[in-house]
Amino acid sequence: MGILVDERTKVLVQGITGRQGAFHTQQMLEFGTRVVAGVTPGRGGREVAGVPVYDTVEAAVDKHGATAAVLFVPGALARDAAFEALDAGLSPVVVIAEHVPLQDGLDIAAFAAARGAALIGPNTYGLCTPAGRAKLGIPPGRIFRPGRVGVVARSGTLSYEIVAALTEADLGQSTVVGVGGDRVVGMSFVEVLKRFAKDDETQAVVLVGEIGGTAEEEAAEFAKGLDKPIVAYLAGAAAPQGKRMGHAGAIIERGRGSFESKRQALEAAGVRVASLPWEVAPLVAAALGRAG
Amino acid sequence: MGILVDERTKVLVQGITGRQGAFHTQQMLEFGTRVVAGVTPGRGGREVAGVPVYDTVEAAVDKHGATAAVLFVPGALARDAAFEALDAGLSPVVVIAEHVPLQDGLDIAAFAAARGAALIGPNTYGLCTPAGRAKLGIPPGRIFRPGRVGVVARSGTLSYEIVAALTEADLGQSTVVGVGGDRVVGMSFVEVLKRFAKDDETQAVVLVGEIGGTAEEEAAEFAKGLDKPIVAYLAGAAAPQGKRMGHAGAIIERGRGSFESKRQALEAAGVRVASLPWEVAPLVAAALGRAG
Amino acid sequence: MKLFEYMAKDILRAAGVPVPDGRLCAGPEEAAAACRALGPVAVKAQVLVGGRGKAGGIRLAATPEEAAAAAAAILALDIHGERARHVYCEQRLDIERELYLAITIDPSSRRPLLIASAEGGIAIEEVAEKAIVRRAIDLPWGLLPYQARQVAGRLGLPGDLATSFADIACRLYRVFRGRDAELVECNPLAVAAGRLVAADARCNVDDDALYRQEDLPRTDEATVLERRVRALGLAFVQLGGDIAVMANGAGITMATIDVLQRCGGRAMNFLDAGGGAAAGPTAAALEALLSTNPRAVLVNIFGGITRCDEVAAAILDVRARGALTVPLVVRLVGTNEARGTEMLRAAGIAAFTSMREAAERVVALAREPLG
Amino acid sequence: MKLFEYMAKDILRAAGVPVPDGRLCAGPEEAAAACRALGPVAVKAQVLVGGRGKAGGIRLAATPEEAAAAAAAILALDIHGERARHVYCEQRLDIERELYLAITIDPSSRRPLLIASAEGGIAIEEVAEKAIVRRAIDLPWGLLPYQARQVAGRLGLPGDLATSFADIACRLYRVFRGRDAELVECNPLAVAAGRLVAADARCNVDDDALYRQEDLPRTDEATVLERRVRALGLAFVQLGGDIAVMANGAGITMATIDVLQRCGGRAMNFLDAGGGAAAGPTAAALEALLSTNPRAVLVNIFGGITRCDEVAAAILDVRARGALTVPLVVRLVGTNEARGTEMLRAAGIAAFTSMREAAERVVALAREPLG
Repeated sequence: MGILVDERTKVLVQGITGRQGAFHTQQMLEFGTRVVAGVTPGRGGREVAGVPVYDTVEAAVDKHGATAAVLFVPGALARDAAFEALDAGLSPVVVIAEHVPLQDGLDIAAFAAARGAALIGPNTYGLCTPAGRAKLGIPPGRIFRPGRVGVVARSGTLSYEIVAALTEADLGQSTVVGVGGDRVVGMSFVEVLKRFAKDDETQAVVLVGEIGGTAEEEAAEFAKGLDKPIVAYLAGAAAPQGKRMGHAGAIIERGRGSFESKRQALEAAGVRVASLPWEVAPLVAAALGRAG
Repeated sequence: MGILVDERTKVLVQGITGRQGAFHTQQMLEFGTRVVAGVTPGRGGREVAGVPVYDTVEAAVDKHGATAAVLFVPGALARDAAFEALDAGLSPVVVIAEHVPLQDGLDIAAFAAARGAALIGPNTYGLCTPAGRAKLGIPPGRIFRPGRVGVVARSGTLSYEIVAALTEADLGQSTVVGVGGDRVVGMSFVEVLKRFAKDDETQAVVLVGEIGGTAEEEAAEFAKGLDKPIVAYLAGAAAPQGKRMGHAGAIIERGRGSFESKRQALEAAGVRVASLPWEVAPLVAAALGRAG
Repeated sequence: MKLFEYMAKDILRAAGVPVPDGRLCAGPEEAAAACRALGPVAVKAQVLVGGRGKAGGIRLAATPEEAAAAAAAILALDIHGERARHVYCEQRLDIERELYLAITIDPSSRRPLLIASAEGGIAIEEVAEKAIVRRAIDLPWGLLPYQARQVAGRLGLPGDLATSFADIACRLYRVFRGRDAELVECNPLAVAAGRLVAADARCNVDDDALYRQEDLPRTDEATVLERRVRALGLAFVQLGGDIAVMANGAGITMATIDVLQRCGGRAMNFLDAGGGAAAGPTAAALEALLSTNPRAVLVNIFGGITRCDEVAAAILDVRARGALTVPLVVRLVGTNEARGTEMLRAAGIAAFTSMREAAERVVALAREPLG
Repeated sequence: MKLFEYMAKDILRAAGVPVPDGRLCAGPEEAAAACRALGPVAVKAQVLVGGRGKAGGIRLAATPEEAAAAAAAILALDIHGERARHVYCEQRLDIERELYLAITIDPSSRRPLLIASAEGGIAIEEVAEKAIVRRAIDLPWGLLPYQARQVAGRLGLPGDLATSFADIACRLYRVFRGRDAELVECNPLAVAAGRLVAADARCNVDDDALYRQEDLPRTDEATVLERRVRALGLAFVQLGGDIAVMANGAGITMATIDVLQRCGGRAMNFLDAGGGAAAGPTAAALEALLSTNPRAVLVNIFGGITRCDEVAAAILDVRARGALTVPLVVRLVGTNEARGTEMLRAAGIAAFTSMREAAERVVALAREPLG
């Protein structure tokens, strides 16, 4: 049922005693998420929203058998907190923070890969499997409804916009995943799509992309072999070009990365590309109608 | 037949164009070792003793299918050369150099462990399986004779002394391994003993140890469960105590490390401990007599 | 943060990478003095924008007089919208050959990436794919010398150049990691007098890591207005249209701009007010937007963390101060939506719930003849 | 290479580890000045040998006069055979509690090892095993902050001390790796005024890595003679007996010393002439040995790389220069054995092939009444 998280997921919140950590712990609990423990170094022994706080992940995992972590720590501390979660065997590990130094992002991704763990983020709103009442992160819980549409996106509020529109159109979601807005993130579109491909619950996928990078082009490559319908929305048709990374950026992208490159790649792979946000839900409905 | 190296071992010599590399390549070839290629960065295209030289291990392995490496590079360059060999999948990798910085030794050992490769050294004379005509390193070839005695030692010339005495007493060797004299070495006594334990050819083992560290005590622990006779010789009964590593050294060793600690541990494990070098061969002969 | 060439070269020099001898000069006299000290020089505009060579920002000078003239000419240039405040006078190289070498981040493999070519120079982006060597670098071990030698081998470099190339690559990698760089690039990495030397250098540093790079010099490409809005902690870029845009989130801001374009309008800026911005900064950002004289303003809020009542309060605050001199269209949904909408309605401002209707409305307002 | 306490503390201070304020003083006047500047001080002998406290090498001084007197007394002391050339005057700490913290190498696991105890101080080696926390550190990631926090948790340190302890541990680890240390040790790591401070510090640096630690200060524990022989590139330690020993290889040199003892003799030194030493250095080493007035000399060579004829040439060279004033016994086997033995025989020196016979012979010669 859905991917990555479900009703069995026991969530550890790192940075639980901070303002964001405490607020969203409350929100996650209200959604029904099984938040079993929190960690803030030096704050062990307290409680936040009824959740016990520990000094180390090790101690929290020992006591409560947490299986996944969501991190509400500032960007500068994300590397250490993520390593601690990964070393304790937690997966997925969801790094909400923005402004994580890129080199730290590389380190976290390398460590997660070595551990075989799913890393979500950094710079993500998190993920949610509505039917499992499992929300790890910051999206507003009211926008979700259980259903058959998988959603994978880079940016937050745009995802909420589209998920809310799906819900309004009676198109519930299997799992909604924000892969994160940084240049280096843990799971890519392709890796999330691979999981949706194997998930029986998911019957269609919405991909919310934007200009820059080549993740959408890579997703298009993968989509060619996928037998579930995908609807994409791409932001940035009218946006200015992002900052150039010298010649190296051009050599890596080799003409990819632009709105047109992404649109063409996706359409060539049979993906229906919406050019306005409100076109997504009708296209999904149509696709499911066809698929069903 | 023997352990780690045999007649199928295809040897790559790193640092082959140096004085030591060239001399010992000749010596290894004369012993019958299959030295298939050499590497010295910037010296590719030459030949040393008829062996073709390449700039990179990758190129040499591609062309000649080398399976093992022996490094004749100075201590300061050992880390890079060992990583190159390990990354190319070679095993064992034999690091002859002394004066390898300890932190580099730690790195090499960590990389070898991650690769699952056998690392011999640093600061070793190498190893030899006489029946396989496989000699990787610098010991004089004439002292070896094929046979049933496995030898594992820390220091070089003392090994030669004892191996030569075995040979003279008609006690040939299955494999002779110098694990290296540095504080951090790749394979320990225990790991070599494990291999000898599984080797049908090896019917008795000679362990040549010395004061300092706890490798002999750990070997004694392992020897308890071993059904092949072990004869040990320990050097340093009259030697001054080595340099102290602060309190930390004492906390690590906890009373182990001395001649007496090693002797007692080995004897308690049923190992016959020779107190003079020339007593080793007779003890081995007696043990084999008993075993046979 | 991009660094000026001379800053990048200072860093490379400190890391042991061969770079030509050079001096930073604020005017023609200093350039003449540099030429007297260094001999024939290249006089190079210090700008953060690319393509300065084609724009006339690099000139050769054999004498102090020529150097002075070159500096004066360059400092008067507009180089793709940027004006150099300094020139860098650098000993002239007799370049035999141009290579390319960079270390950057490969988002696809999530690893550092070494990119090299034996055919470098200004046409590097047109070099055939097969002439380019890419090597993803495994963390945490990083770029190891033998890997750099393998790359040198693939480039077909001869013995001594290969050794030097590998050494430089490892030093660049240390700069890349140690300086929190997003990019370290030498183009060309020149062969001069038989030796490799970084004839040009570029180093972009990760903004998010500047807190731990305290000893690095700072540069800033932003306009005055951009700086003013960014000082509020908000992401802001000026564009060319006439409708000021404020939304909460990078993706939805981009989408808002796209939607405006589809409706026949044109955004004046990209302003991501982020998630959870309080009334104070939101009001300040709105005032900054109004100071740019837009034809109309569109505020597009999908409140997740952001509370609609805070946004409404910010808008009312700006209007109370008399700063709301052009038509304003608000789209407001999400957390505390009812309360925010009610606050605006009480003040006579209609809030839309549909992004589409809000966009169509603001485009129509922007098209109306001025006051 | 061991560093003096003040050197170790300079390194820790530079790495951000809290250490008390202190001054290095060459004599009583400087000590008095330091006390005037710092207030009450601990005056500490700067020696490389351990156990200086029990030997009277640390004294407390409340006034400049007391500090001068303490310095004078300490500088006159013999501390386990070593004499301090400087004292280190350090602000006195009001120590509430003593912890122990070290990073060293664990040969068994081939990893760096963090060792810590909540019960530190001079009795650390007697602390119960269960009061000691060991944590092997995985390379290449190194000691990560959360791991240090786990250790702090196991030590039972309260909140703020735990955070500070973890921070210090990570800084020590960076010193350990970055300075090529074999050992970095704080004992005690003191709690004073509620904060952690390295009251004493030890840093041993890997001799084999000194080439890349050029900016580190140098120390030397060796005697003049040891320095002379080590300058030849040979390993040398002075012992207490009367038979000078030269062999080729550390193991065989140790074994030779053992054999001498079993035969009733006593070695005067440990001299490992290494593998492949040429005639020149071998002769120089032999001459250095002879300069120490042994009763007899034993040369024990099993030639692998070492060539017996080179050894013979060295011996004949020393004799030709008239330096061979005491009985010499040679054991010579291995590469070019026949030629070496023949060279010696031609000069009237009998070479043994049996180590046992050579040892018995040299012990007998050393027992003979002097000339």
